[in-house]
Amino acid sequence: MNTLPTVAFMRRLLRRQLLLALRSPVDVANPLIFFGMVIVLFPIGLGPDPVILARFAPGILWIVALLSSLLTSDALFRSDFDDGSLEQLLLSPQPLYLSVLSYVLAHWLITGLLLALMAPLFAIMLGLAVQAIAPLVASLALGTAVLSLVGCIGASLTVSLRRGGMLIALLVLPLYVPVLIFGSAAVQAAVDGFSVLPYLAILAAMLSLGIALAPFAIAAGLRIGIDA
Amino acid sequence: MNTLPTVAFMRRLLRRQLLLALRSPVDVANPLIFFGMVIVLFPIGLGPDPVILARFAPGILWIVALLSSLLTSDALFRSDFDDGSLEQLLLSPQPLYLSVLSYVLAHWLITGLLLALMAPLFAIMLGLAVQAIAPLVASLALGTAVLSLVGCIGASLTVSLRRGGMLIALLVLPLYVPVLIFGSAAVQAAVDGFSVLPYLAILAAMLSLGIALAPFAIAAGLRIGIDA
Amino acid sequence: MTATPVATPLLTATDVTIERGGRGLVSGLSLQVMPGEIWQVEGVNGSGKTSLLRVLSGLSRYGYDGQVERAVPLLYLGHRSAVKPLLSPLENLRLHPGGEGDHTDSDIERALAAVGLAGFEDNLAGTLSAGQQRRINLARLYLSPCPLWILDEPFTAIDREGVLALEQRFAQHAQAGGAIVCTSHQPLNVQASVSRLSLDRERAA
Amino acid sequence: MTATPVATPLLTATDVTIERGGRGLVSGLSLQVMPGEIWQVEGVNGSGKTSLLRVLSGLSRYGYDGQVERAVPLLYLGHRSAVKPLLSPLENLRLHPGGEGDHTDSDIERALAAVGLAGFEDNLAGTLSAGQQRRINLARLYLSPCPLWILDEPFTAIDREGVLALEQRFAQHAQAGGAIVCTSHQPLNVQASVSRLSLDRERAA
Amino acid sequence: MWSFFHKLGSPPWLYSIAGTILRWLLPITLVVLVAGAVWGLLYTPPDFRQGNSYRIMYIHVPTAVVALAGYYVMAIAGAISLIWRMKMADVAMRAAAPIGAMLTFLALVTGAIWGKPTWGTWWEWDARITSMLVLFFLYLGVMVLYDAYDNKEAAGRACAVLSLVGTVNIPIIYKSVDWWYSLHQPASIKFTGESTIDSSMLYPLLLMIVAFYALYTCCLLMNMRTELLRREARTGWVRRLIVEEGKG
Ligand code: HEM
Ligand SMILES: Nc1ncnc2c1ncn2[C@@H]1O[C@H](COP(=O)(O)OP(=O)(O)OP(=O)(O)O)[C@@H](O)[C@H]1O
Ligand SMILES: Nc1ncnc2c1ncn2[C@@H]1O[C@H](COP(=O)(O)OP(=O)(O)OP(=O)(O)O)[C@@H](O)[C@H]1O
Ligand SMILES: [Mg+2]
Ligand SMILES: [Mg+2]
Repeated sequence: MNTLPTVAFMRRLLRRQLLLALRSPVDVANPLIFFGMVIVLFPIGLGPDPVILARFAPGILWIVALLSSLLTSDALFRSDFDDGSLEQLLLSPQPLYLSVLSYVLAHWLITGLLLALMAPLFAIMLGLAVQAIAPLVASLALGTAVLSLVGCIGASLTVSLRRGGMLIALLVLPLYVPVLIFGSAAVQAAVDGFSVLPYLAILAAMLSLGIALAPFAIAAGLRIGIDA
Repeated sequence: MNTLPTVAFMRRLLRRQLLLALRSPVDVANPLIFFGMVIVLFPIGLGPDPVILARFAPGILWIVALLSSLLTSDALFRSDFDDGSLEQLLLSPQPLYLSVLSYVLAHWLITGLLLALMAPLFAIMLGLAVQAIAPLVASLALGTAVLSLVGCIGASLTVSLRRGGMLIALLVLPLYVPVLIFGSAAVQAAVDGFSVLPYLAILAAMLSLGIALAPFAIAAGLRIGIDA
Repeated sequence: MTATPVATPLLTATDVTIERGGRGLVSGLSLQVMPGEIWQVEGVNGSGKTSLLRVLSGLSRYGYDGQVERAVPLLYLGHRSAVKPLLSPLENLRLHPGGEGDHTDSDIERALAAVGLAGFEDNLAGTLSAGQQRRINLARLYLSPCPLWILDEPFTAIDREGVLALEQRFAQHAQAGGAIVCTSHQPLNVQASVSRLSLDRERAA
Repeated sequence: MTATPVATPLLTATDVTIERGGRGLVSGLSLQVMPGEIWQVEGVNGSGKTSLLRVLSGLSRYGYDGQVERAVPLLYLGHRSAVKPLLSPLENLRLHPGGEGDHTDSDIERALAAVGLAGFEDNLAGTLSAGQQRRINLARLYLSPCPLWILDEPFTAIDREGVLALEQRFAQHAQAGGAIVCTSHQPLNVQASVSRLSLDRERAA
Repeated sequence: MWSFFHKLGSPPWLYSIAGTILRWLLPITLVVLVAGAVWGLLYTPPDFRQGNSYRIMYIHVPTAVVALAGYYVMAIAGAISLIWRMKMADVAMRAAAPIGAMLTFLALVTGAIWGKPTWGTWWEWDARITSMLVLFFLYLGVMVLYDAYDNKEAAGRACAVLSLVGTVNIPIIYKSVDWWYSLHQPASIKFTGESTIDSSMLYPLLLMIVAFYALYTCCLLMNMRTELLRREARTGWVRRLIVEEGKG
């Protein structure tokens, strides 16, 4: 039997997810648009005082990025579950740990990375200090990767539930808290002129921990979902 | 033929939606939990200073209520579309305008009204002034009804798109803006000791307009979705 | 039935042409469905049966040429079966969004028994097997007062006895003056004359 | 095939008992699937065919008693067909999450032609008809290197010619030393001996 | 040792041993609880700053402490059920979640009630309070996830995964929230008890903490017995049990 090398399979899955995303470009743009629109809501809801907005920009940007990531992670496995692709993935002879990493990577590329790259635009609109923009991008890029890992755990645990829509929020938001704290602290530190490296190092540590452990939880969650 | 009276049919649809919601009580609790959890994110993201939080409380509460309503409206017609129930609804001899109103009413009861009733708890946690709590509940109850109407328009327009998840946000958030403005202004007025009646009157006017017009848009959106 | 002077067609399609994705599926089809008739629409996969049935039932309102007139209320059962996994079979029918008739619970129970779901009335539909879920939908054939049925592969996932029972119901409905337009990849064994409409010919043309 | 001294079973089930929702579906079933065998699992709707197949394929890992041993990689095709509407048939197979073999595009095109989808390779699967979508999935029967197939109602929504072609493929697979466990509500017309396993008897017992 | 492990896996044995333990533990718990409460509420001097309102501490602190420990009980049970496939661990986890959530809720409510006279507000975004709230959501998540699954076996395993993920995160959450709070200029409010607690107040407090641990164990065992009966409702030993109870 000409079995498929695992790396080729991971690349195949990644290509599949990216292709699916590109086929409905709306979906790629959506988290960005959501990000932008919710950020626009803040001046409307909180009042347009530029000093206040600038002061809270790190927190606002991070909260909204977190919501964007949360809302997209729900759909990550759902359509694959509904149409039976997930059964096929679980039956496949390839190691599930790595397959699942491909999914997470695709999710991060489509939402986290794009968000991080778009964030400077909105940061400027909110009046974030210029020296904080690079740390914002770096912290978002690292932090959203952790969010993707954690979000995928939530997605895998709720995939077989019929209307999981917001249940995932309950499962996942408490776990997002540390990322939010260190992410927004990094940006705040940059605004205040302190070094951001310690914060980024902590985010990177969380990421390594996540990459090492989360796929096990995701794989277990998917197996449970298929069985239920 | 013993045709069904329209009012009986509306009641049937309403009962159906409520029963479906109660069958997965998680789904009823979820917008509330989401509301609570996202509100917790704000102090974490913005810092725990009670004065600042109290000052932003009206805006924060309204933005989060709006997001809760938005995120639940997406699912409103989707499962009915996926399993073919929507085809049956469109073929039914009953007036679609009224059927659609039942859906909106169910959505409001399950999310908007419950949110309004739960809001005082979170308002206290954010340190909102006591005299603003009753206006908060009233403005949320009225305003979320408008949000439900508008959200259903978005849901009907995106129902046939495969992963509409966030596209609806794009369509609907701009229309939410007036509600957000008057809703949070009502609460702010109460905090500042002014009369809230003008704001509530405007929200009520929006609601009447919405009830009169939105069902047409929703019905048209559903017909288009089925055809696509 | 009382004697009607001239039977009027329940469904009239005049010169219907359907094209999808640049492929002509149906061209210039004219069809009159009279009371008592059973029409079986045939064709290979992708020949346009579903597309035609959706046009006939009025679900597709654009994307075709020609006229379709529906003289009576109709019942359409499609590939997707409008069954809510979180409701029991009984509730599914009691709260059905079709809204074409007012049925008592005992009516519904009788219909469920007729499709072999006696004993499953109160299980959640989501826990039933594929065929049982389709049967919930088919129970509407024993409930609906609509004279015209448009059925898209009603026998999908149904076992042999189930198919026999449905075929009997078809004959009964035709005898009572109703009409049926249906698709199926298996031949229909109905105690009534079945007119066939093949879409393959059209496509070849 | 080269002469093998003793044929080993591809799948062995020992004393399998399945219960769902308080109903016993399968009790004490023992089964050996040898190379070259075709098993048809029969039973009325809700008799437990799907449940059994999911246990045999390893998708259900809990909720049953007994042992199941799978000696070789297997291909499972279920009620849901793992087809992405936003990908073309070609892409669906090229990027399939099953990941059991490495196929070139021309392999895939040949398989698609074999299931009658020549000419549709590059249409989005979502625009194809119900039967055509099922066929995309069935193309894996022409691609997969797995010797053991577990198929849950593979003929759903497939037209008559399509069924004939699949039955030929079944015979060919069995001849080549593969084995098949499948369910179908229609009798199988295969040029090979088909063993039947009826679940109705079990339930009655 | 092995046989003990084996016995733990047997529902009837667990049911009866839990019953035996309860018969002893429950009265002792009640005695300690009453003793601690009486001592704390009646026989301690009023606080020089807070007067009598501080006495709610005798409920607040034990609930908070036990609520935290309860999460680890739940997670360990979850780990056992995942790794050794032991159904009884599953039962224990299921039984632990609502008790933990209830205790967390009580800690929050008593804290809020205490906050009103001491701080003048019901709620304060203090580090420990915030992380307690997050803990409450973690508990809620486990309970809601359990209810969301129709198949209770799957529900048990899903919750086990979730609570394990939670254990990795709880220390991180605590550390980060603590740290978050010190990053922002701390508000003027501090827990009064922290260093100044007098030994006359401390001993009844310790007694109450012990009592709450015992109470937790009792509730856990009782919940487990109910859950066992519900799961094994159709097996022989439960039927026999019902018959015996009926006779006795
Ligand atoms: C909703 C509000 C509150 C919550 C959620 C809360 C939560 C907690 C938690 C989690 C602990 C820690 C247990 C441990 O260290 O293991 C604790 C201990 C304590 N709390 Fe609260 N608390 C609240 C309000 C208050 C208030 C208003 C006071 C008094 C002014 C107070 C006084 C204490 C004291 C004295 C202790 C124990 C001593 C210590 O460990 O430092 N708490 N509380
Ligand atoms: N999660 C569940 N809870 C309760 N009952 C279930 C569950 N899953 C399956 N069942 C029951 O098990 C029975 C067998 O289901 P299964 O899908 O195996 O049948 P099947 O033989 O494949 O039927 P079909 O021919 O309709 O596909 C059904 O009666 C169904 O009600
Ligand atoms: N939205 C669309 N865009 C492009 N092509 C379409 C679209 N909808 C349908 N088609 C094409 O129309 C053809 C007929 O589809 P239809 O579903 O009517 O077939 P069918 O006869 O019902 O087949 P089956 O027996 O498989 O159910 C298919 O070849 C399909 O590719
Ligand atoms: Mg069709
Ligand atoms: Mg089946």
